[in-house]
Amino acid sequence: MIQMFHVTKAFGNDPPTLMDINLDIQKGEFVFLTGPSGAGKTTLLKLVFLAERATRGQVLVSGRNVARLRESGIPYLRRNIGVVFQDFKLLPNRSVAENVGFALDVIGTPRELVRQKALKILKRVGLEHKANVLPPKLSGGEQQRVVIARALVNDPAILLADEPTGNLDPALTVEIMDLLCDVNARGTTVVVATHDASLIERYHKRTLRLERGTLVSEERGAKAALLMVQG
Amino acid sequence: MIQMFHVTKAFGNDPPTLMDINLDIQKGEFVFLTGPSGAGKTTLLKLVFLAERATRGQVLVSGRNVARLRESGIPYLRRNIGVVFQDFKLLPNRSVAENVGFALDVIGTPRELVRQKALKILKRVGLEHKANVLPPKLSGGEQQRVVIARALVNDPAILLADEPTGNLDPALTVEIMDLLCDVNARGTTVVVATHDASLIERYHKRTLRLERGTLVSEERGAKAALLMVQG
Amino acid sequence: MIAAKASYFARTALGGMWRDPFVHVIAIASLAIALVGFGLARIAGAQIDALVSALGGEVELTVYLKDGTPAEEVKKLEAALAQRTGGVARTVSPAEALGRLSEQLGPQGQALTELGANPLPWSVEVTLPPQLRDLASLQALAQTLRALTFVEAVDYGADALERLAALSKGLKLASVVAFAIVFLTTIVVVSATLQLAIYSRREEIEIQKLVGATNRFVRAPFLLEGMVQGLLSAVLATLALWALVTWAAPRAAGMLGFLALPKGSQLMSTRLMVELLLLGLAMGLSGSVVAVRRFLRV
Amino acid sequence: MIAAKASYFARTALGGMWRDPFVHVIAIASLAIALVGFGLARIAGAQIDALVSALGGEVELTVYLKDGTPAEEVKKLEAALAQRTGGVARTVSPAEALGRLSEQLGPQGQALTELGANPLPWSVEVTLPPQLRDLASLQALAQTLRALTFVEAVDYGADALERLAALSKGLKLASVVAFAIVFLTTIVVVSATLQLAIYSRREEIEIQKLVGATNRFVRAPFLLEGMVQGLLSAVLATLALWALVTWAAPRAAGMLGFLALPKGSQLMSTRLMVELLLLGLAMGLSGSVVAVRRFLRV
Ligand SMILES: Nc1ncnc2c1ncn2[C@@H]1O[C@H](COP(=O)(O)OP(=O)(O)OP(=O)(O)O)[C@@H](O)[C@H]1O
Ligand SMILES: Nc1ncnc2c1ncn2[C@@H]1O[C@H](COP(=O)(O)OP(=O)(O)OP(=O)(O)O)[C@@H](O)[C@H]1O
Ligand SMILES: [Mg+2]
Ligand SMILES: [Mg+2]
Repeated sequence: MIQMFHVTKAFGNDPPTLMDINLDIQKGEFVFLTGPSGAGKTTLLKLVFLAERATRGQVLVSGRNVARLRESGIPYLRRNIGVVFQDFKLLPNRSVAENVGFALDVIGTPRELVRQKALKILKRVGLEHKANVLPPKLSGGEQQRVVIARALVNDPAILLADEPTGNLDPALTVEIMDLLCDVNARGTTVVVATHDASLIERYHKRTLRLERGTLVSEERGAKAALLMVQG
Repeated sequence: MIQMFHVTKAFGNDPPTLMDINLDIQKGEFVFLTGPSGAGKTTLLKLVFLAERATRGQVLVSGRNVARLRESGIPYLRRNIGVVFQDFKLLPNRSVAENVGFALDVIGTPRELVRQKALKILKRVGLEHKANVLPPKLSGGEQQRVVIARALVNDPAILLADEPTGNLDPALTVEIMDLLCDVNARGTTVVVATHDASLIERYHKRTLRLERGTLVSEERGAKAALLMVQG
Repeated sequence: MIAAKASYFARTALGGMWRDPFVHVIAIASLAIALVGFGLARIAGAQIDALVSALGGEVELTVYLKDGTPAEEVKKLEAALAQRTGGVARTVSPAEALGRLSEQLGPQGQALTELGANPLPWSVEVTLPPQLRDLASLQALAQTLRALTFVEAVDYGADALERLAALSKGLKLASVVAFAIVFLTTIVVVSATLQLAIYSRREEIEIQKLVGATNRFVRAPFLLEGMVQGLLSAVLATLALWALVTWAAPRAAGMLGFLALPKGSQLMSTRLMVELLLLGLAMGLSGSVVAVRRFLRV
Repeated sequence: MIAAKASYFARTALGGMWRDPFVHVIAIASLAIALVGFGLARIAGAQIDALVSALGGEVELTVYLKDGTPAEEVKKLEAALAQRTGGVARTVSPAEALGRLSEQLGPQGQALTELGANPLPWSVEVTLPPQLRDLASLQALAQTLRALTFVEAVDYGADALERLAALSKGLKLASVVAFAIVFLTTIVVVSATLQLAIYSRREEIEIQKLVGATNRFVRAPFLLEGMVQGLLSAVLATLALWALVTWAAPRAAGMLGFLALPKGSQLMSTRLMVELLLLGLAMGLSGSVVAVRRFLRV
């Protein structure tokens, strides 16, 4: 589903943020992406939905080489990818339900259906009672769950979640992770960037570890978690 | 240093976010504030630096009742309080050093001294090499450390840190917590709102637990952490 | 799906104006100012035209006849002149001419009526039709008339006519220059304001694009907003112009009575309103097109 | 600490303009437009004044004397009139008057010179000084003169004078109205643009206040910015006016030659420049004051 061959990404003349990345994530897989702050996790995810373009190398999404995708093709790529942004990116002057429905409006879904689907997914993240509130009036964790709801609302083929539980308490973290596993079980390819060693230990999934722009290890569960804490 | 007596905070006609809060945090203390998402942690901190005003009850900071403080007195209160905002609040078009120096500019510190102090504190959070970069070009964890640096740059009497390690990897989390402890050891009263049970367990400090707007328990270390995970 | 999108665009455009009225009020205000400027220039232009042709209406050609021209020849000439020029010809007898002159001269003139013999000749006055009111045709006409048998002299106030032509040209030029200045500068301000309005929503555009919106999808509500702004400002401008004209016209007429200005209501033609509407739409739309293009590269 | 703050304000203000030139360019442009409008209105006003007093310079009073007034009485009257009005008096003989009249009448006039006797009386023409050029003083003066022994009639072109006064009043009013419209609307746009400029920086204001800035501290750089904007736009407006006047004046003079316009360079007085500068400063400053006040409640 997501493949990278010798991918390098450099911003301006700085030393490259990502160097010679090779990876292959299968359709329907659930993968953790970890590594210290500034290692390049967010940048790697951005290459997949073309918020950034690779400086060198090939990025294949669903078998298509997105490095060659024209500007006008980007929207259609993005419609198949749900993204939980690390910095949320919620519109402060639209209600929670409208923010969640945004991804559906874009593909021309009728209004009632948009609201219906938005409310359904908000219920799954435990926020149906906040549907008509503006985001600045939500707590940090509530905002984070709105972003997760928005990423899931149009049943994307790929879900990229960047630090989706950074503002959630342990109980909610488990709930949200269970939701992501559930979505994954129904066929969505899921990539979760996280710092949380306990998640990696508990869910025992394939874990890619980035360090200063290169993939340094690939383990599962406790072993991966141990590497993190030692890191 | 921070005292609350029967404090209630309600937004509009919603059910109160905080109800009948009573607490007393001594000068030089280090306190964790925990509780599920939406419990009211951020709101409680906001009452201290008057980003919100209590609906009922008394809030005393350094012995002064801030509930009665006039609008024009607020800036002087805030200069003694460093705040790590959960949503960062960095200016996207000012360099990291300028963002950090902001709190010093405000009190009329000469330019060279501002830059000098900003660089010194940036070094302590491991970001001296990013001093001249704009915040949108930083990773999530880097931005979070900039906010911590800004909160600490003018040696505040009180430090309120709202989820200061949500975007940091375990190694950096330890570094930053050690920094906060160090600041605390030099006399600053520190309040850290967090979801991270491992922090609470490891640092063994007094831990206030909020649930749906009320303080439900006050424990330390492992016991408090256990309550969280059960939560 | 198309219906859903159209409804979404309409809701977004109106919602955007409702949610953030501030920037839209500014955009509408500056558009309306540009349109009022345009309307004033149009009205002033029309007034200058009317004034010039009214003054031109006084252009007369006087043919002085030789002493002793027979009365029937005078009549013939009158008829011939009327036919030839397509204007109105009128014979003035020496007595009438002397009466006018003495009246014109005031105190000095009294002396004239005391003269024994009337020294003034017969003459024919021709009020010329519009197409002959320019200097060139007048000169040509005078040339031919001078060659006629009984004609002593031909007079057509060349001086006054030249001045009038110069004045009209000057006024037209001044109004064109003033209009061009007002228009260009307001176009700059309007497009800048619209850009600022969109600039203040660049976050929204960025997020739309991140969740898979095409450029066209992002653009549509802004263009719709631009059109709505254009329409609203045209309505505003029409009202403002109407108020201005209703208030100012009678006052101006009172002051400059001798220029015979039309009534206020006549100044605001339906045609002008339609022009304002179309111009408003075009400016609103093109302003948004330019502005959106600048901020769509996210 | 005060020096540090002042330096911080200066850096912030200039830095803000440098970092986000877009909104500032708009603010400066609209301020400059308002100032150009002001300058044009001032120049036009001065021109109207000059025109009116130039035309007023032609205001003459003619005293017609009775037939048979002795020559020494005529001389005496001339001297008395000159002294009394403070103007210039000049005696016109019947012969001179007839010559002028025949010249004035053109072809018709030739007949007059063929008359045996000159029917015109002696007269004294008085060119009046500015303070006597209004209708009321003229009427009073004529009244007293009419009572004198040898005076037959007094003429002072009441009609022309009334028209002139009406025209000047009308032009003044029109220029005041036009100026008021331009000025008010641009004031609205300018203050709105400045508000928009600050609106786009409300995040910055919020953060400043959260880290302990007083309202005054937040406000200072914006006020400084407003002043710098005002100054820059005044300079721009002066240049634009200068270019306009240099370009337009000779063309207007060519077209309206008979009105004798002054040269372009004379139109831009130092005083006008100072006025533009002060007005720009005041508008920039007050615009920011209003705008900052609106967005300081964070
Ligand atoms: N637009 C940009 N321009 C310049 N440098 C950038 C840009 N975006 C990211 N970087 C740099 O690239 C490095 C990796 O950033 P990235 O956001 O991928 O890290 P991350 O692994 O997501 O870290 P975190 O866990 O803190 O979110 C950082 O040092 C950052 O400063
Ligand atoms: N300005 C506001 N207007 C209305 N409701 C608000 C406002 N601010 C906060 N709330 C509500 O108050 C409740 C508590 O919010 P608060 O931000 O204090 O939670 P928190 O404990 O910090 O949660 P988290 O861990 O998710 O950050 C939330 O349900 C939130 O929706
Ligand atoms: Mg990241
Ligand atoms: Mg919070």
